[in-house]
Amino acid sequence: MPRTQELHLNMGPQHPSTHGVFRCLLTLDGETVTQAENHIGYLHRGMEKIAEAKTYPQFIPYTDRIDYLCPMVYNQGYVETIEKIMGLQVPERAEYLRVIMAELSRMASHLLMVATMAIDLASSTGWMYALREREKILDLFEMTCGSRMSVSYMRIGGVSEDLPAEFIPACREFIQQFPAMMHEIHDLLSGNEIFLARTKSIGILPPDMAMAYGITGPNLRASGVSYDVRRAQPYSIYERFTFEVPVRYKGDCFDRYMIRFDEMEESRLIIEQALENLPEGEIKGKVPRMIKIPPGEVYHQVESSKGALGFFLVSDGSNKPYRLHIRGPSFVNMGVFPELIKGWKIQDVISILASLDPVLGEVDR
Amino acid sequence: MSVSAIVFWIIAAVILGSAISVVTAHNLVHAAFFMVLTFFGVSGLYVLLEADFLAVVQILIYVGAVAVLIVFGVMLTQRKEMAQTNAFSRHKWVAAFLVILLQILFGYAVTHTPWLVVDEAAPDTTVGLLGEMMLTELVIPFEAVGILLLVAVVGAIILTKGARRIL
Amino acid sequence: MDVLENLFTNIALYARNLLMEWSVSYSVIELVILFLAIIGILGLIVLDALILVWLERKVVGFIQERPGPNRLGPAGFFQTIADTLKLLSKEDVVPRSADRWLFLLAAPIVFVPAIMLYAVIPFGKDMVAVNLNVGLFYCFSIASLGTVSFLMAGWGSRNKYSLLGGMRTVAQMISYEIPLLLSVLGVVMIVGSLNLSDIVSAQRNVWFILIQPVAFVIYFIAATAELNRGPFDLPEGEQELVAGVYTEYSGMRWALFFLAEYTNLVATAALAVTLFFGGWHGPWLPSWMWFFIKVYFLIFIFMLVKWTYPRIRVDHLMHFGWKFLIPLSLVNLVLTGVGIEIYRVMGG
Amino acid sequence: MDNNLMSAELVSRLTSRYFTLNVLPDNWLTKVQVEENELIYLIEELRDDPEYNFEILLDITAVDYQDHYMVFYNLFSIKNSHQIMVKCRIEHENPSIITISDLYPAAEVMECEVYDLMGIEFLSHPNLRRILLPEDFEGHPLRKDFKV
Repeated sequence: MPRTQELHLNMGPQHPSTHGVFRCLLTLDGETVTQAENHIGYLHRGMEKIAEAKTYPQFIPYTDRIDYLCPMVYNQGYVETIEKIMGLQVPERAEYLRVIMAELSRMASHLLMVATMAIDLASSTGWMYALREREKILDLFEMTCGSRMSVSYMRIGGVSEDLPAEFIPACREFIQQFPAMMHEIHDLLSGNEIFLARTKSIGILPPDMAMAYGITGPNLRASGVSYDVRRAQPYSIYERFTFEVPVRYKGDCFDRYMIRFDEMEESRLIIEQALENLPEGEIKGKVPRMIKIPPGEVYHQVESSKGALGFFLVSDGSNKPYRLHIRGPSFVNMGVFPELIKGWKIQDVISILASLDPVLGEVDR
Repeated sequence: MSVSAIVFWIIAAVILGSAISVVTAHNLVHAAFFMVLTFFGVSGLYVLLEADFLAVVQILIYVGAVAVLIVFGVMLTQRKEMAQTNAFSRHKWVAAFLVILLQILFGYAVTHTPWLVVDEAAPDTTVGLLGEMMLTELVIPFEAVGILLLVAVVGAIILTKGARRIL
Repeated sequence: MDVLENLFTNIALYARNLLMEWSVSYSVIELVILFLAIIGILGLIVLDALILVWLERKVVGFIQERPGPNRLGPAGFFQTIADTLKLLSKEDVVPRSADRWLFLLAAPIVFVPAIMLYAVIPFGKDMVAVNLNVGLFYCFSIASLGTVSFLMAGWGSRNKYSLLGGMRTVAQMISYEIPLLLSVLGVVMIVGSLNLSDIVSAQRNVWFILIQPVAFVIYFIAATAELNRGPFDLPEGEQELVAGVYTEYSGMRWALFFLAEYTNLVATAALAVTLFFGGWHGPWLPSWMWFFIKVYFLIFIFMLVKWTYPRIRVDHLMHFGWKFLIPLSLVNLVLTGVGIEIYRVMGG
Repeated sequence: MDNNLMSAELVSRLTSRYFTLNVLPDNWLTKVQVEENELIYLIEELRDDPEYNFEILLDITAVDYQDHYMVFYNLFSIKNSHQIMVKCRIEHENPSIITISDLYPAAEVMECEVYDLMGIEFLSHPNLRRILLPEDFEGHPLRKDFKV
């Protein structure tokens, strides 16, 4: 019985659809994956070590660059960690601004996931449509803090800038036309026969396996487990908003793709409520000029667009962190990837990777 | 020498050269590509004979088939160095002897056959005539070939899938 | 009007007469005329490719709501020329471990069958370079030659992505050749000839797309697959296989592959027009103009399809070809035969 | 969900079974410290006991306190919306601890990261390797004695 030889294929680090510099060593039988091993670290910048050499406010710009697709949530997670251990009170308006920005950021990140999912299935038109919408969000960021991606918008005790006058009308307009645009992408992509064939029942992640591998965020919720940090351990002012935690049950690529749309819809509702109730007032609370934190440790979690984002801060009483650990959800989510792709074709590997939506800046930190 | 004679000698040289290369090329894949060239040359001969249908069939079937052959060659023998995948066997002298015998036989047959020379020009449209012949005069051989091919296809499927998984 | 209609045939006639005056022998005149036709076709191919690259970018831009090339010349029309110059001036890189001869030869060889296809296509009234009796059959057999050059490129690059791309090409092209051939057989049965000129003249009154709609759909799908165009562009498969067989190619050698792709695209569209859209038949305008209008319309549809759909998966592709297209085309064939018989009995 | 009540009940049950267990004060989550020899049993119980139900291992990390290392395990129960942090102290000389990757597969990559950056060896880990840094990298950068 003649057998074809197994082929070792290095997918990445220079590969069009590894979302950055990620390498996966595949063992192929024909085009079917029999073995896989992740190789990461090409983008390792030693963020945790850098933190030990920077004062607390100095580290804020670094948090943008960890998950550069969802920077506002990272800002928020970091400053809230410090506020939590210091017991700082944040002004109402700043809390609302943070929520608006974080949710916009989440939408931008999810739009990018939709876009990369489209381009990874070779539908460059879907990519263009989703990115066109993301541009509008980046325009809003630029309007507010002058930067599109590395925003560094939040400060310990508040935010850096108040909203410009044109922000609220622009944001309302964006929010209003958003459902129509979602519809456009659904028309183009989500109902397409080829798209369905390439995502439905592909790369099924059962809930048990998802939990065992520590998957969080939309990927976990697509497998039928309702866990959202905004609900489970409410932070900031999230308990004031009414929103659903969307859940889908099949755990395949299609569900992981669709749940992003559900979440964007919820984010849209949260922003709408926040704009409605946005109070006037200060945007920065009373913060000592030199931030020193009494010895202690704190673990703070927020919900990033990729999953549960944890900051673990150990302080020794000086103005620099003794140790700052960052739980990057993408890093943990990628742990399941080699298990998940076993038995699927190379082309499925691409759709599974796209549906997990890792960002390599966060995987490697 | 007429134009067609010149063309004939060129094509003949290409066929012979590439056919010899098929045997002598050390690399299996190269050998297969030389085979493509050989078949292509043969179709050129058919064109010269004004058998356009046959020429086209030659290209369509043989070139396509050889492509598949190469794929299997690569898949089954893939290794770092393909240099020695088409080596001579130990019995090359015996083979050479047999081939020379065969050539003598062929030569004898060609020179001693009373070839029937037909004056009439080749028919204009061969396809229609061929089709009619296949379904009237030659229907039994035609069907037999069909069954043979079917058996071959089924056999190939069983070979690749493994008999136990099908039965 | 007539001047335009007979523009190209008149040129040929004029050349013929000129040569006659110089008392050149008959067979040489035929050769010269054939040579002229080939030069004309080559010019056409290059011009077509220049226009098509530009057109494709503009169509994509239109679909994706962006302007596309718009810097060089009117509406960016000269962008392609600039790109060609850039590609020509690039270094021709050959990987050290590549199989040198196969690697270098693949790019020119992919181009040969693409050009050969044009020899038998009737571009207009009395405008066909070689009026071959088995024209249609010739087209398909020449098109199947493309497989070999893709395999040469895929294997010769000595790159795993290229190899996988080459394997996919072979599997895909051989599988889709069958429905392609079976789909046009219906037309052949109605006309009773493989000569493309005969097929065109048989459509004087009614286009075959009206009689053979299913065959056209099958032809369109299978031809897209044969062309390796999206959504069937698996051999290239940028997202999985980097660039498939093209991965190691650079500069003009890479451009040759694309030139061949566009050449094939035009040839396939031209064949579709010949088979299903009445060839050069059409009122008012010169016949060759009609022909190109139809061809470009079909190419536009090819482009719309490519830029709208995601890429199909390799096993779905095989399933679709073998389990759907081939049975469908067989059924179409049987129905066509029954239809012809009924037509005869009814006393047509 | 009242975290404190849940926490008190959980802590009292745990302290009765693990005599090295040490409850630490914390405003936000349940925090316990346990000796290395009881760690794996504690985590197994936290995972398997239907009333605790800590399905998710959020995080493993370590801190270099110069005279000793502390390894932190963060577990989360989705059912009870409850987080627990388990600390475990290990020696500074040849730091090593038992792996929990057979309880939580998620621990595999996390332990690799801690090993890579902090140099703590996880015993009987299936594939302990430098995950972020190059294979030939010398030293462990998150240790306090690492010279940048």
